[in-house]
Amino acid sequence: MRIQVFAVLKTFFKKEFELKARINTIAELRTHLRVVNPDAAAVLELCRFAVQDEFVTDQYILTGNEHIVVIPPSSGG
Amino acid sequence: MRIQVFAVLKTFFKKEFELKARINTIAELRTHLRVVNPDAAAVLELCRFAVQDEFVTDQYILTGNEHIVVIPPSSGG
Amino acid sequence: MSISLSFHQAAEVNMDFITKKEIDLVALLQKSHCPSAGAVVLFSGEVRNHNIGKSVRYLEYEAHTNMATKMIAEILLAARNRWSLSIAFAQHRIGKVKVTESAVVVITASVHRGEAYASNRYIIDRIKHEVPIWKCEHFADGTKEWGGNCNCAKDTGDVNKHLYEFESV
Amino acid sequence: MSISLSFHQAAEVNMDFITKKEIDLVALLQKSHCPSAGAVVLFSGEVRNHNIGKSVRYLEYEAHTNMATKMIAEILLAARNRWSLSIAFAQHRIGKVKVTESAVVVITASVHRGEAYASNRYIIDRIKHEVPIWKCEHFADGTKEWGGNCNCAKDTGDVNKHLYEFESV
Repeated sequence: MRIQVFAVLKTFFKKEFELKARINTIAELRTHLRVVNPDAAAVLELCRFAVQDEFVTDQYILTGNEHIVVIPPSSGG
Repeated sequence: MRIQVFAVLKTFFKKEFELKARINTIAELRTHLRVVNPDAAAVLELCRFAVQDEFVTDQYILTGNEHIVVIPPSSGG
Repeated sequence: MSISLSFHQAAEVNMDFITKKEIDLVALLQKSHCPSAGAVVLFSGEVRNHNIGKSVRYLEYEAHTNMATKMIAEILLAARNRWSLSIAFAQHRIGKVKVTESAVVVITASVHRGEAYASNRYIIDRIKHEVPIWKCEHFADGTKEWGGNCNCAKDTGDVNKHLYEFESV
Repeated sequence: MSISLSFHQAAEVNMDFITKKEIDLVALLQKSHCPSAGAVVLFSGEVRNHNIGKSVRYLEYEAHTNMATKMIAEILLAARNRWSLSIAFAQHRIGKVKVTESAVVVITASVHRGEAYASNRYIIDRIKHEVPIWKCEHFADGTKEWGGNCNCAKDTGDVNKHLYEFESV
């Protein structure tokens, strides 16, 4: 699966990267990213996730071919 | 005293006129104007009065030399 | 009549609170950016082509210019103090105003947006209820009618006591 | 990415909800007069020279442009339907934005003023809380900091549940 991150997350991860690990749900992905980079734990808790540009819940099931966007809390305006 | 009226009151009175009658308070002036032109009674009830461009109450005492403005309900905006 | 208000740069452009000229929304907006303000709200009250089911040709506004100018200055100052505004400005047009033209503009600027919205609403509500300005509607059928929009006295029993929308939001 | 919205004449001018260019407040305002609308409200969110006690040099905004564009379109449509608006438009800038420049504009127009204010507030609040747009503050001391303004999840326990200011006014 392809992971794309934005804003403050670029401090902790590459802007876009491929993930080969076996990850079955968004909840597992959130945990995986936290384990990979514990410094990002706090912000990851507040992130929303989108698959194919649509928001998904923690229960969303991943097949491994998705383009997943990790979205930190909005701070526009 | 000199009386100046605005807006809808111009339908009932001259825009500006001199009043010679003995009138001691704003309350009396309101009554006087209503008697002179009963058609204006309803709107006169809702009017504010100003002497020398400052709002005054019904109890305000007139000497006879004032410039009095009769102000219908606002409808700006 | 002009009053110098240092808290709006429009002071140098056109500071008549009551004007016979077309309101220059663009010039006023262009002057309303301030390094310390994060929020600017502009309200424009414009002439609609209809009212209470009748087709409107144009409106005609009349004001007691001297009193209206003093009162608008007081209202702007009250708003500025209450919400610590960077900018507080209002201008009302008199004479004939055509459909889609602006009859009144209010501009506020503040650090955060809540204050800019709230103060803007406060200023326009007080202008509409208190300031001696009147509207005469000229309808398409040739009739005309003077407005008496402020009906607060019917509820408050006092022509000097008003019920403001800004208090209910 | 552009979306045609027939309810704003700006459709023909510049309809990008997310733009790298300077926001043209004047052009947008000039297009926002409508014969059936009596009230126009324009909100401009501008870059301040200070934040939480620090001097700000400029801001840098980033967006997920595709998602942000779709979400702003949805928010405008929701506002338009809820308040029967004549005009509902918003534009957010990305990239470097200097002090006093506009980072976001919202324009609403309706028959009466209450709806224009309320819907304007609704649109900006939803954009700030929900739409994937982020701000990085660049301070005068050379440091920078990514904003995370939406803290609602701390109170709601759900990153998709927000507490909106427009609901509390």
